[in-house]
Order: sequence, then C-alpha cells, then structure tokens
Amino acid sequence: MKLVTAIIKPFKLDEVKEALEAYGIAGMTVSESSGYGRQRGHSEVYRGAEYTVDFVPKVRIEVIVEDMDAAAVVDVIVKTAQTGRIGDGKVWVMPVEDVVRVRTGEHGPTAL
Amino acid sequence: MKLVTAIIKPFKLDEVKEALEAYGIAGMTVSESSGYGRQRGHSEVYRGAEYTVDFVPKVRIEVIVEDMDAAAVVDVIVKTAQTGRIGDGKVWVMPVEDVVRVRTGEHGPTAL
Amino acid sequence: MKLVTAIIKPFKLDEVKEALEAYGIAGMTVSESSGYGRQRGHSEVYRGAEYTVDFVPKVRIEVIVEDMDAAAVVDVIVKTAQTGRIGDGKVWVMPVEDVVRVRTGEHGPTAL
Amino acid sequence: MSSLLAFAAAEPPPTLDSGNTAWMLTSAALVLFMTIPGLALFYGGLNRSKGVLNMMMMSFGPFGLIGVIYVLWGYSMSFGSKDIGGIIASPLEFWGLKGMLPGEPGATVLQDGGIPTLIFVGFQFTFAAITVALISGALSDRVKFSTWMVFSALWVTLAYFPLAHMVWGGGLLSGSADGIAAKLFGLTDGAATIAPIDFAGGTVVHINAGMAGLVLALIVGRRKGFGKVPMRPHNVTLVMLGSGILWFGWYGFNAGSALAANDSAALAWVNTTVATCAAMLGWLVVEKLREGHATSVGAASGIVAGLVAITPACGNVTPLGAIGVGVIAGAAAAMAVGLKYRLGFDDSLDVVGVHLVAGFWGTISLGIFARGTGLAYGDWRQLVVQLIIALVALVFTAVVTTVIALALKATMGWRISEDDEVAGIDQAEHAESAYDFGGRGAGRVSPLGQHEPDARHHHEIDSEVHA
Amino acid sequence: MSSLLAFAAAEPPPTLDSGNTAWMLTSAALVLFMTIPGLALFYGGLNRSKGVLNMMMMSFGPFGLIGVIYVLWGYSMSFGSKDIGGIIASPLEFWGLKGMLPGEPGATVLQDGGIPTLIFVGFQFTFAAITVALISGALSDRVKFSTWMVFSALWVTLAYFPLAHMVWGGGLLSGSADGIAAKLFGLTDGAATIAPIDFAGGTVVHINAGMAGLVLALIVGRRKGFGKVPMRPHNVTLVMLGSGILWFGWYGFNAGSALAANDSAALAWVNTTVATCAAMLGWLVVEKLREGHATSVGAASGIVAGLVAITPACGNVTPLGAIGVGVIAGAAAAMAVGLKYRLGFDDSLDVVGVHLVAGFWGTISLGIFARGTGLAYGDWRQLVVQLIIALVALVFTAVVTTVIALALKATMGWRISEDDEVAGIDQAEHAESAYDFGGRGAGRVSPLGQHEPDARHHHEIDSEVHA
Amino acid sequence: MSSLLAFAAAEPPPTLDSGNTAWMLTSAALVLFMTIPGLALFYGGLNRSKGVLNMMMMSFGPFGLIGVIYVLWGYSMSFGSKDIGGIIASPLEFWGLKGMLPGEPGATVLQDGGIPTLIFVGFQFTFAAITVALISGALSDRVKFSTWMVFSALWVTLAYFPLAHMVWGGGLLSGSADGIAAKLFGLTDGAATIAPIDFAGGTVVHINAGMAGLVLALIVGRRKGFGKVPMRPHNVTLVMLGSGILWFGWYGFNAGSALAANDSAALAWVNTTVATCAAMLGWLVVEKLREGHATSVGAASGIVAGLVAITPACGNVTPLGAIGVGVIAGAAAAMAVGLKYRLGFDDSLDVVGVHLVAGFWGTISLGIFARGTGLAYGDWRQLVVQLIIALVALVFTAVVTTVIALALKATMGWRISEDDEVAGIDQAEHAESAYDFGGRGAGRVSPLGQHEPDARHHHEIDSEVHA
Ligand SMILES: Nc1ncnc2c1ncn2[C@@H]1O[C@H](COP(=O)(O)OP(=O)(O)O)[C@@H](O)[C@H]1O
Ligand SMILES: Nc1ncnc2c1ncn2[C@@H]1O[C@H](COP(=O)(O)OP(=O)(O)O)[C@@H](O)[C@H]1O
Ligand SMILES: Nc1ncnc2c1ncn2[C@@H]1O[C@H](COP(=O)(O)OP(=O)(O)O)[C@@H](O)[C@H]1O
Repeated sequence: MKLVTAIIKPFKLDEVKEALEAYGIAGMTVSESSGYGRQRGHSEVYRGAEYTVDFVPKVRIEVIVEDMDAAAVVDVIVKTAQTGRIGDGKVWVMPVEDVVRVRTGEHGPTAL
Repeated sequence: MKLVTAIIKPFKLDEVKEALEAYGIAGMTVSESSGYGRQRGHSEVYRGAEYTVDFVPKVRIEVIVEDMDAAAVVDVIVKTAQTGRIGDGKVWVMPVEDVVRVRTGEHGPTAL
Repeated sequence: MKLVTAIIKPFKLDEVKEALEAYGIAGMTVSESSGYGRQRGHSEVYRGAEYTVDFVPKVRIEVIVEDMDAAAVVDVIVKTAQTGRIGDGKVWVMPVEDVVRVRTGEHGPTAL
Repeated sequence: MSSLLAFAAAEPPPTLDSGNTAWMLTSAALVLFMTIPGLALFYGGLNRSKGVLNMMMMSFGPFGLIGVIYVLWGYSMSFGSKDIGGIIASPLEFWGLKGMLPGEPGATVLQDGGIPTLIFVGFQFTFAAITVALISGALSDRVKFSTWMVFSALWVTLAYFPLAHMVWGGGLLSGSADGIAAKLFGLTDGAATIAPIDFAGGTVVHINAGMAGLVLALIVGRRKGFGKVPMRPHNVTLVMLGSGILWFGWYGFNAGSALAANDSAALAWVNTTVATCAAMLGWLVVEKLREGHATSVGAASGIVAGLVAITPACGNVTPLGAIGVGVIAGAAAAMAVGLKYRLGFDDSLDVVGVHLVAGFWGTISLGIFARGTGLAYGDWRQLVVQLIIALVALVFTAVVTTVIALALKATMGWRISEDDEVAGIDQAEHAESAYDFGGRGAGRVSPLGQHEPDARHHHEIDSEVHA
Repeated sequence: MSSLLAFAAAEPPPTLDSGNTAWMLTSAALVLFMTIPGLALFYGGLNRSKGVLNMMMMSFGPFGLIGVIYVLWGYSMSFGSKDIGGIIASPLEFWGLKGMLPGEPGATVLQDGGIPTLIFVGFQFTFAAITVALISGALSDRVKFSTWMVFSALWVTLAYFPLAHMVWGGGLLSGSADGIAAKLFGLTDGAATIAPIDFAGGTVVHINAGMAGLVLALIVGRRKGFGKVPMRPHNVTLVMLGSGILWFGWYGFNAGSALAANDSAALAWVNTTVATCAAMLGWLVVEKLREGHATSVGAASGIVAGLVAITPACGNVTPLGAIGVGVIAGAAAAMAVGLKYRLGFDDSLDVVGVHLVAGFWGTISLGIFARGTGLAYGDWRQLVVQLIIALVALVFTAVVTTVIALALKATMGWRISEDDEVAGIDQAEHAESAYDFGGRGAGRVSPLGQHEPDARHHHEIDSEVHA
Repeated sequence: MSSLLAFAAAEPPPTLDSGNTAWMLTSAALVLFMTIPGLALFYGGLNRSKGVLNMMMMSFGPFGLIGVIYVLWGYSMSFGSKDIGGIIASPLEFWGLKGMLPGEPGATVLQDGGIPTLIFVGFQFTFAAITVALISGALSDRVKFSTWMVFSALWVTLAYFPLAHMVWGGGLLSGSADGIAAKLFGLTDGAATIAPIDFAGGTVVHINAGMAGLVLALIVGRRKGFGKVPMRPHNVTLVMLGSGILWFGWYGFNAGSALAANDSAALAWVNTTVATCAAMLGWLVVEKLREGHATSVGAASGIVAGLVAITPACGNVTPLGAIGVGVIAGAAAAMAVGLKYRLGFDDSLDVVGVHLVAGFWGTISLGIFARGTGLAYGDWRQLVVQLIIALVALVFTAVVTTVIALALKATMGWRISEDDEVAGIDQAEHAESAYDFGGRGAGRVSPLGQHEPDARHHHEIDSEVHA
C-alpha cells in the first residue's frame, strides 16, 4: 500500500474530500498545518509596528490506498485542488508496509 | 527502523501512552487531527439552520521503533485503542532510513 | 526523493527555517505537535489540585528533498536546532516515491 | 420617552432633580455599553473567525462618527423646535450644542423630570449610534469599511434623525395636534385622543434598523458560499457575553426612557425583565420541538428578541401582558430566522429575523395589550394607530435606505474583492487577525516608518480564490 | 435588606424619593448582570471546553423560568403579608403582581425608603435567580438540561421562597416577635432584642445554594474520570472576566440591600470592597505558601469568597472588621476547595468550598464583628443567634433539596448517557460547540424544516466510550 | 473633583442628598469595573498568550493590596486635614477610617454635594488602584510578581498619595492660598486667581502612571527578543471588550468627579463621549494614511487616548472644544506609540505612548480650551499654570519612581530568569496556562497535600532556552 500525503489550500478541503469520495475513497485523516514556499505570507499592523507572517495556513491530508490506486488518487487530488495560483501545494507518495484497522485488528488492504 | 503512525480516538491517548511505556517505548510525538471514514460526524443547530460536521476529532501518534519492535508496537496500540466501535482508527507502518537525536547528533537506533 | 521529518523545540523554528533557506531549501510544511520523551512536562495548579502536563509543545517540520540533499539537510537541522538540552527532538528520513506540484502537475524533483 | 411629547410643549420646571439626573447619567452610560462592546461582541461571536474584527469595527467605527455628528447637527435635527413639515427640525438651532452649557442663560433648560438638557443629549446620542450598529449584522464579511462609514453618516442623518423627530420630537408620528393619529381619531386637550405609543424605540430603533438591514442585504448581495458552506458562530461564549451586556444595558434603554427615576421606570424595569425571560423560553421551546435541542445561541437570540419587542411597550403594559409580548416575540423570531435560506437573502446575523420581526410585533402588540386602550381592554383604535406608525416607519426607511444604498453602489461600491472575501475580511480591510494562541508563525518585526508606507500592504498576500 | 423588618410592619411614606429609586433601579440591573453573564462566564471558563455552553445555559435557562415564576407567585410567597406558620406566605395575594402598577390605588405602595414596590420586586427576583444559578457549579458536564430546568422551578418554590420569607419576610428567622431570636432572648419594643442579621443574603443565598450544591453532588454522582483525569479550566480569561463582573454587580447586591442611597449603603460599599480585597490576598497567600505559586484562578476565587462572606455582614461591621471577615474567608475557602478530592464528592466548580464555607463563615462572623453586639464588643448573644439561623437554614435546605433531587432521580433521571458525557455535553444536550477558530471541518448546511424533525439528531454520532 | 477645593475648606451641609449619593455609589462601582476586569482584559488581550494571566494579575494583585492600604492609611494621607508642607497629610488622622461610620458623631461628615464621606473614600480608592494597574502595561512578560506587589505598595504610598494630596487635597498643585498657582498670579477671595484644573485626574492618574511606566521600562529593561521577534496581541476580542468596559466605567471616573448628579456631571458626560469618539477617528485616520489600514486595535487605543486626554478637561471645555482635545489626542498617541522601537525602550503595551502623551496633552489643552480662561478665550495664564502643574507632577513622579525601582533592583530584583521568560511567565510565576481548548495533553491529577509541597514545582520543567 501507499500513503498519499497532500498539502493543499484550506478552502479546497471540501472539494477534495468529495472528489475522493466520488473516486471511491472512503476514509482519510486531515490536520491543520502551515506552509512555507513560493507563496508569501501577509503583513499585519499593530500600534506603530508591522509584522510579517511568513507561514500560510494549509491543510494536510493523509490517505492510505492500495498500490494500484496511488497514481489515480494523486491525480484526483491534484486536479481538484488546483487553482493555478502559487501556493496550491504538494502531493507525495510513500511506501507503506502494513495497515491495521484498530476496531477489528484486520491487516492489509481490507483494513482500509 | 520503522515509523508507526496511529490514528486513534482522543480519549484513548493516555491509555495508549501508558501501554507503550509499559512495553518499553520511551518517546513519541502526538498531534491533533480530524478523521473521515465510516464513523459519521454530528449535527449542530444554529438559528434556523442545521450543520453537519463531517470530520471527527482524532489524535495522531508517531513512534519510531526498531525493525523488530514494529509488529509488537502495532499490536500494543491496536489492543489498547480498541473499543470495537466504528471509528477506532488505523495504524500503519513505514520504512525509515535514518533517525538522528538533535541534542547529541547520534544516528540510528541509539537516537531513540 | 526523501521526506525529512523533524520534531524540534518551537522557538527554534525561525532559526531552522533561515538555515534551510540559506542551504537552498525553498519550501516546507510545519505543524504543531506535542512530544513525549525524556524531557518532562510541567505542573499546573488550580484550586486545590495540581496537574502534571506530560506532553511538551513541539514543532513538526516536513521537507521533501532530493536524495543527495537528505543527509545535508538533516545535518543543517540538527546543528541549528541543537541546544544540548534534553528534549531537542528527533529528525528522521523516509523514502518518497513521487512528488507532485499541485499548481502545475509537474512530477518528481522539479515539483519541489 | 413617553414624556417627550409633554416636554416639547411644556415650560421647564425650575429645579434640577438630583435623583432623576443620577438615573439618566447611569442610563446613558448603560445604553453606550450596549453597543461598545455589547453588540459588537454579540455580532462578533456569531461571525466566522476570519471576520470577527471587521464585524466589531462596524459597530465601533460609526459610533465614533455619530458621536461627532450628534453634537454638530444630530440633536438639533431630532429635537430642535424649528420643525419642518413634521418630518425634521433645523440642524442649525442647536449646532454644536450651543446655548446648553452650565451657566449659559437660556441653556440650563431642564427636561420635565428636572434633568439637565445635556444628559438628555447624551442619552439620545447612544440611541442613534446603536441603531446604525444594529444594521451591520446584515452585512458580515463582505463590505468595504470606507463605504460603511460613509453610509453610516448619511443614513443617520437622512433616516434616523427624521424618524426620531417624527416619533419623539413632536412630528407626524407623535401624538401632537399635527400628527397622523390626531387626524385619525381627533384631539383631546390639544393632543391626539389616541396617541401612538413608542416608549423606548420600537419604530425609531428596531423597525428602522431591521428594514435597513433587509434593504442592504438585498442590494449588497450574499456572502460567497451562502447557503452552501456552513457559516457558523465562531465563539459562542462571546455571543452569550454580548447578550448579557445587551440585557444589562437595556435597562438604561427602557427604564431610562421614563426620563426619571419613578413608578414608570420601575414598571419598565419589571416588564423588560419578564418579557425577556418569556422570550428566551419561547425561543428555546420552538427549538426543542423543532430540532430536538435547545441551544445557547437560541437562548441569546431569544433574549434579544424579547428585549426588542418589549422596547416600545415596556411602560404601558402589565407584567402579565409583558409575558405575552415576550413569549410571542421569542417564538416568532425563532421561526423567522430560517426564512433567509428559503428566500435567499443573506441577512447574515439575522437583523431582519430578530429586530424587524420582534420590533414590528412589539409595536403592534400595544394595540392589544396597552393598559386601558388595547384590544384586551375593548378598544380597537390603539391597534389602528400602532399599525399605521409601524407601516409608515417601515416604508419611510425602506425608501431612504434604498436611495442611499444604490447611490453608494454606483459610486464607492459596497463589496470587497472576491479574493479578499475568501481570504478573510479582517486581513483585507484591517490588516489584523483576531487570535494568536500559539504564538508561532510570525517572522520579522519592523517599526513603522522605516520603509515606504505604500510598498508593503496586502498585495503581498497571494489571496486564495476559488478558481 | 436590613430595613425589611421595619417595612413589613410600617405604613409606607407618602412620597417617592427619586434618589433612592435611582439607586434601586441601578442595583437591580447590577444584580441581574451578576448572573447574566457574570456567573455564567465564571463557571463557563472554569469548565472544560466540551461543556462550557451547557454550563452557561444552566444559568441562562433557569433565569428565564424564574423570571416568569417570580411575577406569578414568587414575590407573593416571599414577601406577601399572609404568613403561614412563619415559613411561607400565600402565593395568591400578589399573583401576577396585581394591585402594584402605577396608578392603581392600593398599588403605589412604597417601601420605607420611598421606592416603588415594583423595583423592589425586580431587585428581589434577581436574588432568587442567582441563587439557583450558583448551584449549577456543582453539576458540570453530566446533567440533563430538562431535569435541571424542572429542578429549578421546584427548588426556587420550595426552598428559596420559604427561606427568603423566613429571613427577610418577617418569618421564623427574622427579628419579628414570632421568630426564633425573639423566643431566645426576648423582645424590645415588639421585636427581637437580638435580631438575626443577614444584610444581603448569607443564609438565603449562599448557605442555601452551597448546601443544595453539596446534596446534588452526592445524589447525582461524579463526572466520569473525576479525580483521575485532569479537568482544568479551559479559558481563564473568562474566569477573570466573570469574577470582575461579579464584583461589580455585587455592589447592587450588597449596597443595594440598604434599599436606599444613604450612609448604610456607603458603609456596605466600602466593606464589600475591602473585605473582597483582603480575601483575594488571603487566598493568594495560602496558595503561595502551600504550592509556591499564587494563581489567577486563585485570585478570582478569593474575590468570590470575599464577596460571599461579607454579604450578610456588610452593613454591620467596621471596615477593619471587614478586613478580618475577608482575609479569613479567602484563606478558609482556599483550604476547603481541595477537600472534595479527599472526600470523593464531585462538587465540580466548588460551590461548597466557596459558597457554603464562606457564606457560613460570613453569617457567624457577625457574632464576632457586628458593631455593638458582636463578641468583639463583649456580647455573646449575637453569636448564638447567628449560629442558630445558619444551622436552621442549612438543615432546612438539606432536607428540601434531598427530597426534590431524589424525586427527580426516580422520575426524569439526572444523568445524560455515559456516551454523551464522554463526547461532551454541549453536543449532546445543545447540538452546539463553543468555538470554531479554524473555520474547517463542517460539511453541509440545510435550512431547518426541509427534512423530518426527528430523523436526524445525534444518533448519528458514534459516541466515543471507554470500552 | 472640581469641588474638592471648596470641600477642603467648607463646613459640610447638614443633609444627605439621595440623588447625589446614588450617583456616587454608581460611579465608584463603575471606576472599580474599569480595572477589574476592564484594564486587565485590555492589557491581557494585547499581550502574548503565554503571559496573559500574569498581565491580568498585575492589575488584580495590587488592587487587593491597595484596598487594604487605602482603608488603613491611604485616605488619610491623601485627604486628611493635617497637611505636611503642602505635599502630604498625616496617615494617622483617619487610620482605619476611624470616626466616619454611620452613627459616629463627628463621622457623618458629608461632602459638599451631600454625600456620605465613606462613598467618597470608596470612589477615591478606585482611582489609586487603577493608577498602579496602568503602570503594569510597561512591564509585560518579565517581572517577578512579588517585586511588583512590593513596588505597588511603596509607589502608591510615596508617589500616588502625595500627588493626590497636592492636586486634590489642598496641597501645592491645588488652587489653595499656599499653592504654586496662588504664588504666580495672586489670590482672589482667598484662593488662586487662576486655579489649576484637573477635573478627574490628568496629572494624578495619567501623567503619574505614564511617567512611572517610562522609568520602569528603562530600569527593568526589555523583553528577550524585543524589536526582533514579533510580539503581537494574542486576542483582539479581549482588547475590544476591555476598551468598551473602560469607556463605560470612565463615566464614573469623569462624570463622577463632579461628586454630584448635576449640570457639571452632564457636561462631563457629553464631553467624555464626544472627545473619545473624536480620538478614535483621529487614531484611525492616522493609521489609514500611514499604513493603508484602520485597525481594530487602533480603534481601541484611540478610545483610551481620548478618554485619558479628556479626563482633566471634561468639566471645563465646551463639546466643540472636547472634539479638538480628542482628535489631537488620538492622532498624537497614534504617532507616539512607534517611538519605543526607535528609542529602544520596551514600554510593552504603550503606557507612555498612550497615557503619558494623552495625559500631558489633556492637562495642557485646558490652557487653550478652558471655558473663559483658556488661550482661545484670550488669556494665557491658565496655560502657564497647567504647564507648571504638569511638569511638576512629571518630575516628582520620575524622581520617586526611580528611587523605589532602583532600591528594589538592588534587593529583590525585578526580572524572572531568562529560561522562565522564554518558556512563558504564566507558567513560571503562576503555574497556569490561560487556554485549553482541546482538552488534551494533561496526564495526572493529584489533590494537593499528598506530597511534599516543595519537591514538585517547575524545576521539573526543562525550560527551553536559546542556547
Ligand atoms: N520541499 C517541501 N517539502 C514539504 N512541503 C513543501 C515543500 N515545498 C513546498 N511545500 C508545501 O507546499 C506549499 C506550496 O508551496 P509553494 O512553493 O508556496 O507553491 P507551489 O507549490 O504552487 O509552487 C507550501 O506552503 C508548503 O506547505
Ligand atoms: N484510507 C485512509 N487513510 C488514512 N486515514 C484513514 C483512512 N481511512 C480511515 N482513516 C482514519 O481512520 C479513522 C477511522 O476510520 P473509520 O472508517 O471511521 O472507522 P473504522 O476504522 O473503525 O472502520 C478515520 O476517522 C480516519 O482518521
Ligand atoms: N520514538 C520516538 N518516535 C517519535 N518521536 C519521538 C520518539 N522519541 C522522542 N520523540 C520526539 O522527540 C522529542 C524529544 O525527545 P526527548 O526524549 O524528550 O529528548 P532527546 O531527544 O533530547 O533525548 C519528544 O518530545 C518527541 O516529540
């Protein structure tokens, strides 16, 4: 199996979730994170001083998939999350040796 | 070495931590996340409208372990975090090529 | 490519970010997390009871790098984040099979 | 403010009453507290977190502006003696509050309860300011701050001051001999036999603000994602806090409108309390029956609905009548707030559902419950009078607000860019974010003035847009 | 409320005093502000975040209910003239506040300070409401909202109104000729020689609420994980805010209980201030010595303990005496709040440790410090009288509360399900969550009324239970 | 407090005025509310989250201490009749408020408005307490709580009471025959021809606190990372709430300083309002021009600057004059707050930029706008007098504060350790953290007293230090 990790813009989360559902992915795990890259942060002003916030809010999605699905899932995410503007994010794929469903103890693909 | 990642129900964190300690694991990293899967979210009501919250709060645990410990650690987590109810979570294992302890610069298993 | 994950003390984030920039790394993803290890938490007192907070706030950095950069990047992080005190954190390296830039759909090293 | 009609005509009593003055000093401060920070917190908490500061600034900003305006021409236009057609008074008569300061001969004019004119001015200012702030709830997350400030100045001058004059300053909607009520049912002792009742501002404040909110919601348009994306309250503790401050301050609003510390103020106090309690229960029961849960946002909203409804009525109904006014207000508003999703207008924080509905109900409820003259006492004429003033106020405001809003749409424009709306109005309009609990994620600090003032604002933001 | 005994007998003075009335209008609003939102925020901030809204609703909900009850039968039962056995008065005499409105002949009855009866009603209502709200601190995170509402109505009627009547309405615990104190040490001029003192509610409010909290904590049982899992305050800034609002509002409670703006109110003002300051220091010093740190939750708690203790005493001790009352109250409560862990009852937010302990101490402190009659002035009889009224109040409340609580346990039940408790009571009982800082994680929005009302509530939640 | 000079000399009128007393009871409570919790929230919200509780405790802690001190010797030193060299009065005369309680013969002394002496004591205490709390804004995140408490006690005694005596108690800076003003321009009817004006505390409160803040910021030194790491407000909704409470409470401060519910209080009410409105606009306009955005922290700060500036002037200028005082105050403070980065002193929350600048401007603005005697009315002598009292106050405070601060530096020390500062002062000094929204991350709970009190505090923390 593979772990697909995607860093995307937060407002794209709902769309990506729906696209993955439509593809047939039934589960995922999401967390908040901050990104640093080409996309610059913003300035804030408080009482006579200005602050630059370097990091930009991002959402981080993790989906475990079967090997054969990995490329397609990456594709779905990339297509849906794309706005064509700087800061759209990254998606990467890593090998997973085993997965277990906590509820049942099942191993491997059936645990998804 | 292996990285064991576990997505579990938040209230199981303390128990899992203790079980891992009992097994001999001395360190881990924990973060907040939200899960999507068979377990459904809940509804909230605000002034004439109802909202469905799709994501369910989860805790994400990362533990680096030596190769031989991986299976046992997965086992400990699964056993302790199990309630038998939908949404108990997933645990997965990935290969790690190197680990370093920042304080000393030690590499490999001794860095744990 | 490789994924370098680093767990460090939060106040070291700015320094590490600058050191990585200086090395030539242009992007990273950061999230808040809590660590458990040799470094102990602290106590808090509220109305006649005392609480021990076991987890210590940490920052989690993820950087995808080309294979040849992995060792050097680990080095830069370890050097910069080091204070020599317990709890400085861990850095680990994992294999990545593919990366995509969401904005353009580019694959592999050029996506970084 | 029941005694204002009398005041408009009567010569002032010669001595100051320290007790009444103490109560008015307190009441005026209480009404200020309703807006700053009460309403701002109530609305801010109901908003999404990316626009909470803008929502608060939509109360704070106009408050500052109207404070200055009220001293310059607002008081004079509302309560001056140089009436123009029953609709407005001359702005020049008391320009800059001239002639009213301590020691000035004609200026130590006292209201009939023996209070200094100046504290009456202060008290009335706070009403004008909160009315404008109330409207802002219809406009969250999408309006240029500059347009909103200009709107505030125009609207308070062209819609609020006239209505205050018509109702409380002896104009068309008052009980004066030239008013509509007198034309309808005749005069007794030189005033309308069946005088319209608006003790503390059902028409002037709530119908006025509610209708303006509806017009603006329609003209300005919806938030991006309205009805699709959830837009739920980001901080309910602020909502509860805001509703509590509003309730507390409302004693100044209602019992203060007796303009004296007397029997009438005490009745207003009790009626305000019991109607609000009943309205909270009314809202919660509707929720419980309809959705299965009584919510805390519902309790806070019921409180506001009850306060609004009892506002015109608090001096003229019995406590049992007040329970009736309240419970119906709470239930009706609870049913009204969902309408915006069906009808498709984005009255973001329910100015229409709460203030227009409850304000209208409160005004006509007097036709039923007013002691002695209501339907419940066998007379139908009060009901007619109340319906008429409510409708006239509604139409007047709708027209004036439409004209102002369209004029601004054509000139300054109302909406911030879509990019800015998605990224969040707090950053776009105020260069701020409300919360920083983690203390992480900021890079450099530079004192202002060390670089060019124009080179650095949020064009750096690569705003996040739906493609 | 020292003058109430006099009032019960005396004929009303003929004229209204606008100064006293102004102060009572203000005081009643201040006491309302203590609960809505003061106490709700104080308790809400001390609670875990998953139950903050329920905790606030446990103040708001009963407040609405008791507002209606007080107008219907509450005032009459507490202060009516038709006494029944020194314990209660007839609920019918002033049902719906009949006969008290402006203009009604026998109704413009004034209290002895020349204030309208209606504002006295309003003032007294706020006391009844806060007393019930205080109890809720013992019950966080685990109680059905419906049971709590029913309890509130029963308890205020069967425990609060009687005690108010006994102490302030001329009943058994007052200084009247038929009271216990008169039986003990005889009469002087038709009233007890050594009259019990409860200036603003040590027995009626704090002992009453504190004891009820203890009984309920025992009958309802502990939160899941009590004593094992940490349950610490989720938002200390709300706690500080709540304590500040409580302190501010308490001037209405204490100085307002003089029922006039006079010397006695001024003394109550100063004593309230200095006792509270001393109590805050007392609590902080205990913490510093015991744990090495003075905490802000400790400061807020010390403030409340001081306010509670000085409540019965504020009109009858010297400022130096008030320092003594306060410092002991703060230190004693700081030591008492840890007890629940040893004794194993889950008085979640320390109603017993703070209100019962400090309220009891404040009541008997008068036996020592009361000007003229306390031990410090060489007389021991006041101490006896104070001990007796404190103990009678304690036992009375314990019995009544136990009966009501057990009856509800057998019928409606007190506890939400374990699943719901673990998932969080805000979601389970109110279908809400307090905070949404991120603005993420919500899926669809649907206007209510478009699907079946019963088919959709939190049975969808797969609640998270300890297996 | 304009009437205090008269009071110092005059014999008290024989009767109590309930209206004036009602207003003073209210005003004193309002001023208390400014600090607890108003200022604490305002400062707390401006602070980083890791020090919000400490910042709030720096208001709460001294408040408790000064409450006790004021009763013991503070009132006597400020307003006693036993003057020592025009600088201070004997602490013994009214020790423990002796002789002032109801019923004590010489003690029912009334102020000239017919108010009980005790409520004047209460009112004045709240001024002393807030002045000390104001200073704390210069010291966030780095100061030992114990040193701050000791400083408070010393400073209020050696700097505040003397200045209150000099200005309001008939001392050197008053209009008395022995004062500086009388020496300059002679006497009329036994008092200074051109009396200094400080209606509600421009010198005594704001110049005093602002200068003390500057001295302490210099002596204590900067926060680690000051000027490099961003230190931005962690919760702007608290800042807005705090500013609203301050504004509301300030009516007690300013209009209450008339010591009566009369014309003068009404003028103070209106001037306070309109100057504050104008100042908010002034600040926002400066920001808009300079940075392109009007911020909400700017609005809140402008409000405070306006309130500060109008404080000395509110009883003696016209409403149009008040607009002038306000708008200049807001603009000037907006420009002043950036200075600290250039000059390199860490006045963390801008006590100098706001209170010293606006307080100084407000005091000398009277030289221009004072009705009848200001420059605008053709007389220059008021300006000279105002400049002199402002400068004398400045120098006096600078000297006294320097001496106290250096003495404490040499003995107790001011700073917490660098480790603690980096980890956060809330944990280090108070063993608390302000927020726990997640409810995760805590391990065990143990009731206090089950292990050794000294073996467990934050030496376990492996504090995180920059190596
Ligand atoms: N080397 C990297 N490793 C991990 N995450 C990265 C890396 N580079 C970028 N990111 C993540 O991707 C996000 C988008 O990258 P950015 O360079 O801003 O835009 P783009 O991908 O469109 O060129 C960043 O905010 C960051 O979260
Ligand atoms: N394919 C997946 N990839 C990553 N995380 C997943 C995946 N499927 C489920 N999860 C995580 O596991 C949690 C539990 O899954 P769920 O389907 O609700 O229950 P169960 O595992 O008991 O069948 C989810 O909330 C989510 O965080
Ligand atoms: N086995 C592990 N797997 C994942 N993270 C770990 C592991 N051990 C430690 N960590 C992380 O590293 C941090 C520092 O570890 P700790 O043992 O406290 O200090 P040190 O690394 O200096 O010996 C921890 O807080 C935790 O976040």
